[in-house]
Parts: sequence; C-alpha cells; structure tokens
Amino acid sequence: MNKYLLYPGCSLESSAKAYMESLNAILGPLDVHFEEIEDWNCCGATEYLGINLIPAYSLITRNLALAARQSAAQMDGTRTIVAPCSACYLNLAKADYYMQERPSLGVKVNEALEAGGLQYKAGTLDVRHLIDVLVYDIGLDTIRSKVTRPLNGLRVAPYMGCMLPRPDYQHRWSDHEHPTELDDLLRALGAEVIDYPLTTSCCGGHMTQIGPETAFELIRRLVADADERGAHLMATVCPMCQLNIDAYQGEMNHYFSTGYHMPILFFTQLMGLAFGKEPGELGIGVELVSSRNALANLGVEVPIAQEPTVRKRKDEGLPMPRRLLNGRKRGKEAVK
Amino acid sequence: MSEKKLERVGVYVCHCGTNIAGTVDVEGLAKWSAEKLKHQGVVIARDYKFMCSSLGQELIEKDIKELGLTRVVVAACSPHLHEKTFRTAAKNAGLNPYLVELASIREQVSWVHTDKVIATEKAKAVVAGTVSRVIENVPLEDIKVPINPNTLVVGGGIAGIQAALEIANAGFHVYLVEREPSIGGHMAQFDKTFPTLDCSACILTPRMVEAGTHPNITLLTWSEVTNVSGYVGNFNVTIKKKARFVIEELCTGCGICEEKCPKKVIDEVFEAGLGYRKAVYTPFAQAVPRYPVMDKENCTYFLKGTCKACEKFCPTGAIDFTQQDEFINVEVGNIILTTGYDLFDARRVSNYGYGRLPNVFTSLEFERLSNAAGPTNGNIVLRDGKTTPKSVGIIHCVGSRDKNFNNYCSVICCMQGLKFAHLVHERTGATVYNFYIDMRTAYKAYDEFYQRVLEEGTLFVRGKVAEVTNAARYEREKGKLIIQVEDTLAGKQRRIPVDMVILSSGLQPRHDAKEVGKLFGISCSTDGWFTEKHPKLDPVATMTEGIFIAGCAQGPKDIPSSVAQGAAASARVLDKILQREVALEPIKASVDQELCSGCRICNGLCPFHAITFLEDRMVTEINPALCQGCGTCVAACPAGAIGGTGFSDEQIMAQIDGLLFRTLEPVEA
Amino acid sequence: MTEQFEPTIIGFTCNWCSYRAADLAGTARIKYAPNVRLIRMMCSGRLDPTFVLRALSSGADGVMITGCHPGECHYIEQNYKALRRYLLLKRVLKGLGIEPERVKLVWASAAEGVRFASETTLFVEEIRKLGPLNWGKYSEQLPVISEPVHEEVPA
Amino acid sequence: MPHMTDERVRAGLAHEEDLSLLHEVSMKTAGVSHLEMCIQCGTCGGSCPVAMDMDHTPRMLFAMLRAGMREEVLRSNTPWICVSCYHCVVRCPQEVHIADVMYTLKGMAIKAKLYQDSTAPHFSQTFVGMVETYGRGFELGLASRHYLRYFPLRLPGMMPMGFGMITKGRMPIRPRKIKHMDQLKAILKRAKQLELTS
Repeated sequence: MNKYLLYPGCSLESSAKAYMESLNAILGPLDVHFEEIEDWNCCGATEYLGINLIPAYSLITRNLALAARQSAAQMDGTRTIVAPCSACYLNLAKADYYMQERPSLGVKVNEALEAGGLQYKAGTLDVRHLIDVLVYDIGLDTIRSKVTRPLNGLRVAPYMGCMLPRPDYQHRWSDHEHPTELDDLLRALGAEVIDYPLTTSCCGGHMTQIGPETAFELIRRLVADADERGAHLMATVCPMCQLNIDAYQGEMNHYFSTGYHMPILFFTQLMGLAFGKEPGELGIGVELVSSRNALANLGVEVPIAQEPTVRKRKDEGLPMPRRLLNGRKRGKEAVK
Repeated sequence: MSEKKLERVGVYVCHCGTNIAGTVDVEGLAKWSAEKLKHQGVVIARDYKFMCSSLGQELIEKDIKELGLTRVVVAACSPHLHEKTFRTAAKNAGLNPYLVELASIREQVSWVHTDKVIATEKAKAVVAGTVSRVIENVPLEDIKVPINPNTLVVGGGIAGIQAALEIANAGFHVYLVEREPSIGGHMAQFDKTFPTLDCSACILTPRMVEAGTHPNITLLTWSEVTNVSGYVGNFNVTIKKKARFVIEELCTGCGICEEKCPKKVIDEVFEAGLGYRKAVYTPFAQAVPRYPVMDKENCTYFLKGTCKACEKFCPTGAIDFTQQDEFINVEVGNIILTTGYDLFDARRVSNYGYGRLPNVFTSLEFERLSNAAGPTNGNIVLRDGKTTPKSVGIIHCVGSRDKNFNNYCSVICCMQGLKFAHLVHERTGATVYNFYIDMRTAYKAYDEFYQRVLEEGTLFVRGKVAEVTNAARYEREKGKLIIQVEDTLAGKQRRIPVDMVILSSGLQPRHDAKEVGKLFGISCSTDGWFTEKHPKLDPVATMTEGIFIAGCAQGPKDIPSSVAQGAAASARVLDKILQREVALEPIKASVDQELCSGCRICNGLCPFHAITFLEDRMVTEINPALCQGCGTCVAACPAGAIGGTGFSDEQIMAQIDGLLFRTLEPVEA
Repeated sequence: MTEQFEPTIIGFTCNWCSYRAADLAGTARIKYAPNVRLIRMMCSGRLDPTFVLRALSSGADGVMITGCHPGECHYIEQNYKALRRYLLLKRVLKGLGIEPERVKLVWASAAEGVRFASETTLFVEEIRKLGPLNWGKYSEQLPVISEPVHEEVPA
Repeated sequence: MPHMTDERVRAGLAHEEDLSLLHEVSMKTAGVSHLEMCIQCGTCGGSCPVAMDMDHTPRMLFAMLRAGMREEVLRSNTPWICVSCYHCVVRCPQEVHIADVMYTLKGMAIKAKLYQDSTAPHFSQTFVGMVETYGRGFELGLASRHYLRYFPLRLPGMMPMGFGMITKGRMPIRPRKIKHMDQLKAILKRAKQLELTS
C-alpha cells in the first residue's frame, strides 16, 4: 500500500469539495492511503507573496515543518507530501526549492518558524501533485486494471492548467508546454482525448476577482477552443481552474454575449466514473455548468440538483459596466 | 633543502597589464622574493608590465648573460600559455630551457581571488614553491623524432575537403575519412549560399571531384576511425571501412541498382527526413565517390533473404552480399579533425510546435525544400506537398542563446534567416517575417545583404518568439499558425497568423564529439565543441601535439570561416611536415639499475608497454621511445630506483616545502 | 565578522585535466577559496603517497588530489592507479591518527572549471570544520591569513 | 554553486544610482532573480496571456528598472495584472524569475502607496486578513466583501453564481479556523520583522 502525507488546501473544503469526495472515492480501489497534515494552514495562494515576502514563505513553510515532524514521528513515515491543488503544490514546492537556491531565505524563514517552535530544513520532503503520484507511483497499468466502466465515446479536453507544469524546478513533468500526464491517464480510462493546445494556458486565476474582463477573455479562449474541437467536457487537476471555468462561464457568456456550455470536471471524478462509482459519490452534479448531457454519452445519469438558471435571470441582471479598452473589440470578434 | 652549491636564480613578476597587478601587489611580491628567498639563491627579482613582450624577454636574456643566472622563475600566466616563450628566451641566452619554470599567479591567483592581501599572500607561496622547485631542475635535451609526411583528415565536409586539397597539392599524401557514403557534408544539402547566393552545388561539386580524383588523396567514405595510438609525427590509426556490399573496383556508378531496388526508405540524413531514398543508394546525384552503399538495416534481402534485384540487374556484377567490414591501418604524422556539427533538435522547444504542427519546418528541411535537386524540385510548399504558402515566419535563435538549451550564439542563423527570406520572397512572393533578438550580420558583404532583404519588403520583428500555436482566438486566425511575440520595438504583444514557420535551429556539437575527442586525446569545451590551443592566437591547434581542428567541430561558423580554418590547419600541418622532425618534451622515466631490486612491482603498471624485465640481469628497463612520461611507475617503485625527468621526487618535494613557506628565512630551528 | 581558521591546502593536479580546469576557472574568472596551492604533475598516477605525508607533516591541513574522470585518463588508465593508492593512503592516515577526510580525491576534466572551483571551496570548508592539523614543528610559524574570505566563498 | 554567487556579487557591485533599484528588487525577490541578466528579448511579453491589459510589458518594466524609473515602475499595473502562469519563467532564455519579481514589485508598490487602482491590492489584503485571522481561506466572506466594495453593481449579476455555489454546498457560510492560530500568529508576527538582505 502506498502511504502519503496529504495537504488538501482550503478549496477542497469548500468550492472544490467534489474534488475531495471523488479523491476519497478512488483511493480504495487504488489501495492508496493519505494521511492529512495535522492543523495545516492556507498556503497564501497567489495573494500573500505579493504583500510581504518572509511572512508569505513562513506561512507556506509552516505546513512543510508540520509535515516533516509528522513523517519523522512514525517509523514508516513517508517523505512525500501530496497536494491536489496546483496553487498549493506550486507554493509548497517553490518554497522548498527557493530555500535551497537562496539559503538566506531559508535562514529568515526558520527564524520566523522558531517563534512557533517549528523549523524546516529545505529538501527534507518531496512535494508532489496528486496526478504526479497517480501516474508515476501507482502507474497507468494499475489504473487501467481498475476500470470497470471505460469512458468510451466521451471526448475530453485535458486541461492541465499553468501552475502545475511550471516552473517545475524539480523537473517532474514530461513537458512545460504540452505535458502528457493527464492525456495518458484519461486515455487509460478509455476516454477520447482531443488535441488541446491550450492545455497549460491560464484560467485567469484571481483575475476573476480583481479584473473580471481580463479573466473572462482567458476563460473564453479555453472554453471556445475546447468547444471548437468538439470536446464534451474539460478535465482539470486544479480547483482554481475548475472554479473559474465552471462558476464564471455564465458571466463570461454574458460579457461576450456567447452561449458556450462547456462542463469541467476534476480528473478524479472521471476516474471514479471509470471505476464504476456513481455520480453521487463523486460530487458530480454540484458544478454550475451541468455535465449531465456530456455524461449521457456514457449512459451515466446525473441526479438533477436545483440549477440556478443563469439564462432566466440574465435579463434581470443590470447592464455590465464595460471598460472602453479593446475589451469590447475582443468581445465582438469572438462572436461566432 | 639541497646541499648543492647555491644556484643563481632570477625571479620575474609580470603585471600582465592589470590582469595580475590589479589583484596582486606585484612590486611587493618581487621585493619579498628578493629578500625572503635570497638564501635560496635568488640574486635578482624584477617586476614588469608585460614579461611576454619582446622587451620583457630581452630583460630576462640580459640578466641571464650579465648576472650569470642558472635558474629562472617567471611569475605570470599558466605554463600552458607561455612556458615555451620564456624557455625559448632562455635558450637564446644560452641557458638550458628546462631550467626555466613558470609560476601561475594569473589563472591561479589574480583571476580567481578578489582580496588583494590574500591574493598576494598566495602568490608569494606559489613563487616560493616554484623557486625551490626550479633549483632541483636539471638540464634536459629535447628528444627529436621524425615526422611521418602522411596526414589524416577526419570529416569530408567543406573544411575537410579544403584541408585535404591544400596538403595534397603541396605534394604530400592525405587519407580523407568520411562517415557518410559521400563527401560534401552539410554544404552539399544547401541550395544557395549567403551572402552572394551562388549555388552551393556549383561551387562545392568541383572541389568534391578534385578531392575524389587527386593522386595524393586516399578517399575513405562510409568509414570511421576506430583507434589512434602513438604521438605527434608517428600516429598509428585504425580505420573501419564499413561493408558497402558494392565492389568499388567493379562499380561504374551507373545507378541501375538504385533504380531497380524496390525498397523505399525515408532519408533522415541527406534529405533531413523530407525525402526518400532506396535501400541501395548514393545520397545525391553529384556524390563522390559515385559508387553506392547498401543499407543493411533496410535491404529486403538482408531482412527477408530474398530480392537481390540490384545483383540481378548490375551490369558489372559489382554487388557482393557477402562483403564484410574491413579494418585498415595507416601511419600518419598529423591529424586534422573536421567533423562538423549536428543540427539542434527543434522538438525540444515544444512551444514552437515542431513535430506537432505539420507546417513548422527546420532550417535544414527548408534547405532541401528550396533545393532544385530536393524532394520538391525547389518548390516551396507546405507539408501537404502542394500548397504554396502566402505568409511565412522565420524564427531566429532556436535553441541558441538560451540557458534552457545552448548558451552560445550559433553564428549562421541570422544570415541564414535572411537567405531564407530572400528565397521565399523570390519563389513564392509570400509575405515574409523575420523574428530576431539581435541582427548579427558581421563580415564582408553581410550587412549589405540585410539591406537587400529589407528592400525586398521582408518584415522584421525584434522579439524572441514566445510560441507558435494552432489555437485560434479570432476568426482571422482560423486554420493558420499563429506566431505570438512581443514586438519589443513597438512594445506590444502581437499575434501574427502565417501559413508556414521556419525555425533557424542552432548548431550543436556532434552527438559523439566527446567520444571522438577522447579517441584523439583532445578535450571539449563546456558546450561540447573541441577546444583549441588558444582562442585567438592558436585557433586550429589543440593541446595535443599533432592534432588539429577546423570548421564547425571547433565551434559554429559559416562556410568562409570553415574554409579559412581548413586552410589554416593544413598550413600548420605542412609546417610540421617540412620540419621533418619534431622536438618532444624529454619527460621520461628511467631505471637506475644499481638500485632496482627486480621486485617487478612496476612491470604491470605501464599501459604503453614501455617497461620490460631483463630476466638475465633480474632488473627492469624502460624504453624511452615508448614511455609517455606519466610517472606512475616512478611513484610505484619502492626502491626509488625509477627517476622521472621534469617531475622528479626532489622537484616535487621541494615545491611542497616552498608552497608551505618551509624554505623561508629563518629555516634552521 | 568573526576571526576564523584559514586552512592551508596542497592540491596535486593532472597536467591534462584538472590543471587545465584550474586554468579554465581562471579564464572564466570563477572565484573560489584561496586556501589551495597547486602542484602540477603529468598524471595523478605520478602521485607518490609520500608526497601527501610530506605535505601534511610540513604544515598543510589538507591535501586535494585531482585527476581525469575514470576512463578519461590521458595515459589510458593511470588515474585508476591513483585511486587505488588514494584508498590505501586513507587507511594509512587512519593508522597515523589523522582524519582520513583531510585527503580528498576529486575528478575534474579540462572542461570543468566550475566544478574545480566549487569542489575546492567545498573542500576548504570541510577542512575548516576539521580544524588545524598542527603536524610538524614549524606549523606555528605558518602565516595565518587574517582576512576572512566570505566574499570568495560561494554561499 | 559559484556562478550563482557570481550573479549576486555582480548585482551587489551595482552601486551607481541608476542601478540601485534593479539591485534592490533583485535582493527582495525570492530565490536568485537573475534580473540583471535580462537581454530584452521579449519572450516574457510575448508569452504573457494578459499582456493586452498591461500598461507595460514585463520586458519594458525590466528596462525601466535598469533605468531606475522607480515611480513609473511602482505605478505600473503590470504586476497586478500578472496571473503568475509561469509561461514567461520557463521560456525566459536567461532564467529570470519573472513571476517572483512581479510579487516583489507588488509588495514595493503597496509600501510606497504608489499604485492607483486599489482593487487588486485590497483583494490581496482582504485575503491575507482572512488567512491571518482564520488560518484558512474563506471564499464567501472574501468574495462578498470584495464585491460589495468594488463591484456593487455586478453583485446582482453574480448572485446566481453565488447562490448556486451556496445551495450546492460549495461555499460554506462559516469560516473554518485552525487549532493553533496562536502559533501561526506568532510566526507571522516574527516574520513581519524580517527582510531579505543577502
């Protein structure tokens, strides 16, 4: 049995609960055990780094320190810490790397951790992402062997997102631009993987919050290209990507007056389906852009949750304030 | 300390401009040596701006004569740079050259340390060490060995051809070895050559023919060097002549076999994967020599045991399926390596999409595409083989000047990019973009060519292309390749839709350069190119006497420079040949048979078989002709019976003491 | 900054690889610890173990032996012989009650200026940790380089 | 590795007035920024998915850093538009830690109070505030507070989304707090007194 330390990250407790549920659902079949890090804290996402450097890295490293202590405590303690969220993975991995590349950073951070009775020696742990572990430790053959309901006929756009394959200081990925890990895994599930050139393009990250127009354009590109290439749905490895493309797709459509309907699911949810689990156990149905029709291709029946019908409310919504910069032009051009 | 009478030592500290004086207190160092090393025999210590200059050398010669110096220490650069210079100077003044030693206080001190106090302190140690060493030096005489007038040239590209012809024309014999079936190298693949645009084949073919027919040139194609032994003037080289399965004596090069051969395979080498060839083939029409080779991996007969079409139809019965690889030995005095380059594998820059996006081409592919004798007869078309592009983007610095791939500039890409722009414009009238970081058009008539291409209306964008994608954002981009780049002069990001993208891939050392270097006993730079003896003053010689390099094997360069280097290397070789003999450093081991106990410990140590045991007298003997002077046996001998000239125990022990300031006043405890 | 122990180290280099690596480090202006003083030999195979003992007994705190990478010896295989002697020598030192870590064998090809520099600096740090050897009666007369060399030691 | 030191030594030697800014930014950036190695090739500006909304491309910003144009740089919206997708970072031929330099510039801009549009800084600060009080993110609180302040008009438009998120249990109404908040607070308190100097 493979044992790992788990750093779930905040979103897996809220907006990406489905990710956590589906993750738990596939651990059994794959005989993997995750041990959550005691009292972990938020990694600061992309926000804290911009405010104050040392606190930001101390915040991140506290988790590494806790994890290291935890793994040292047990005899069969694993040195590998797994993060399902790309942003968390990046922050943890980056902190660990920079503290080695620039020792002075490590010194300061440990000075801070001391105040909490903690300390962390950079390089003690291996920080890895969920899909990395699944593809390279568990292996595609094992995964293939657990498939009871192959995803035949489901056309999936593999969306790796940006923070996973880059900057990749630990050289864990097959490529920075067109990594194949997600493609291979989806193929192992029997899905039809489309050629998706934007697989590592950005979803807009926090821009949905601070500069929606900017974010909407990024979302449009991703959704439009997936749609163009005839994908039934997108598969993601990152809560942030899922949130932006799922929750803000309606807003994006409204902004560009387009009518895209591109569901996006976590790859773990698709694994669950392939392993024969029912949508209910996998948190399928809580996405705002429903995957019902897409999954109908598999003969999978998704329970109807009360859909907040974006269309109906659209006319009630107040007119969007639009920036006069080329935002509108882009909107126009995009209309098909 | 030696009991011998004091030698008269002169110490000369070089400023090397500010190279040394900047970090080492040179005046102080000279003064210190004069005082602290006086008791060791230092009678004079001077410092001077440039010791290697003629004035500096005269200064030393004068002192030798007037002060009767018996030993000289020059504290300057690495002995690998100027040892010869100063030893020659000493010789001119009548002092045995081997009584001169260099103390490296530039490479080992001033260039690698910053604190002047510390640096000066270390410099003192280095000088003290060298002084006590030189005292133990003994006069030596160079060993003269005859030079074999034959020369080996490895690599039949333009540089190799040039070198071979120059030497052959001078009346000396050359063995020209080429790995491929024909000589000609990369130049044979090109259509036009910048900046004059003369046809590559037109200027190259005559040279190839001349090399192929020259009475003084033995051409060995489809062959590789497998072993090299010996030393300058007397190399013994083993060459593997790969089985051609064609009897050269009988073959007339009529080409019927190739015509009749039913097996078509993609030509990864000459056609850069863009065209086909048969299983038995000559890579191109003007190939030299004219007789074909059979590629065993793809030949139907070798795979299935039947076919033999070539044999059936060959009018002279020149096909021989039983042919074996053949090993031949040649004796040569000098060797020139012109092994050329490999093209950078553009697939590694995955954001440019080569290998994923059909209409992204490499420079070599485009050379074939635009070559009248190429797979499309010179029609510039897309991968589909018919559509002519309406817009073409040429991307510079692919894999070059990039810490993710190769740090260095590949030199030719800018001019090549301009050449491509011209050809595309001339043959298709398409809109052409050039994307560059810096336009580098140095050398004669190059910038004029840039001007010409500007005139033709090629659009230049200053910016390293970020990505080539097929993900259209807007209608106008649908079905095109989009080049996304920051136009750094406009300060705006641009997305430029084109039909075809050409990647100016950089040049790389041959994949096996390291092994080849090892085979010939020369080193490679960090980037993997063969290292020249001196980057400016000795660009075609190497650290190993008698081995020379030319062309791209030494670093990226264009045709004119490759030819120039080929000629330069041949001049260096001719100079050696004409001297008839060469002086070897007399660094050898020898056995003092009085002391030899015949224990035979040393016997197994010599890889050059220089050590023999004389059964009758029960002592060991060393053959100076075979001894390479590594000194391993010297270190091994328990009786201390083996002495090593140039690096004797006495010299090294003395140097240790000196380096540790054990030889300073006051010594007696 | 605190006064720290500055070891004196003798380095034996091979004329064909490590000595050229040192030259390369120079031409590339790569900074490294100034504590090592080099002796050039034609080959690491020339290294007579007594040289090392002489160095240590004459006031060196450590000895660095450098040669071509295994399989790359200019004299085909003599660096293997150096390796053998090195291993034996470490045993002898142990017997003499000297930390074997005071002697280190480093492979560095002519192209590895960077490696030569970093290995040197590293070794100096290791010896610094071991402290002075003080073998041989003149050791107290050895000049102590007063200035600390932080600036030159890569962090 | 020595070459790394070399970088820093060189950055450290840049004493001229106009170079001090470059050095300052380089110093304050996590890891070894390699900022002084920029050759102005524009790979970053070309790779950036949001360049169209930036007032200066990253490359231009670096040129301005070299020129010591402190005000202009810290007023620029570029660092705030950056979505840290790291495309520029992996493609940069000189291995400049571009994304991290952007973080540094944000921090400097906030301290210098030069960046006009306070949306982004405020969002970051709200987020950080949450983390500093609960130890974990709290999306609902964050989103609502933030939107109430900056896009009140858009809030209704966002309602269906927010509503959907809540009804589907994807936005807990209550924040979760970590056990040893005191420990985290202590760490951050100390951390805030520290700065990267070497």
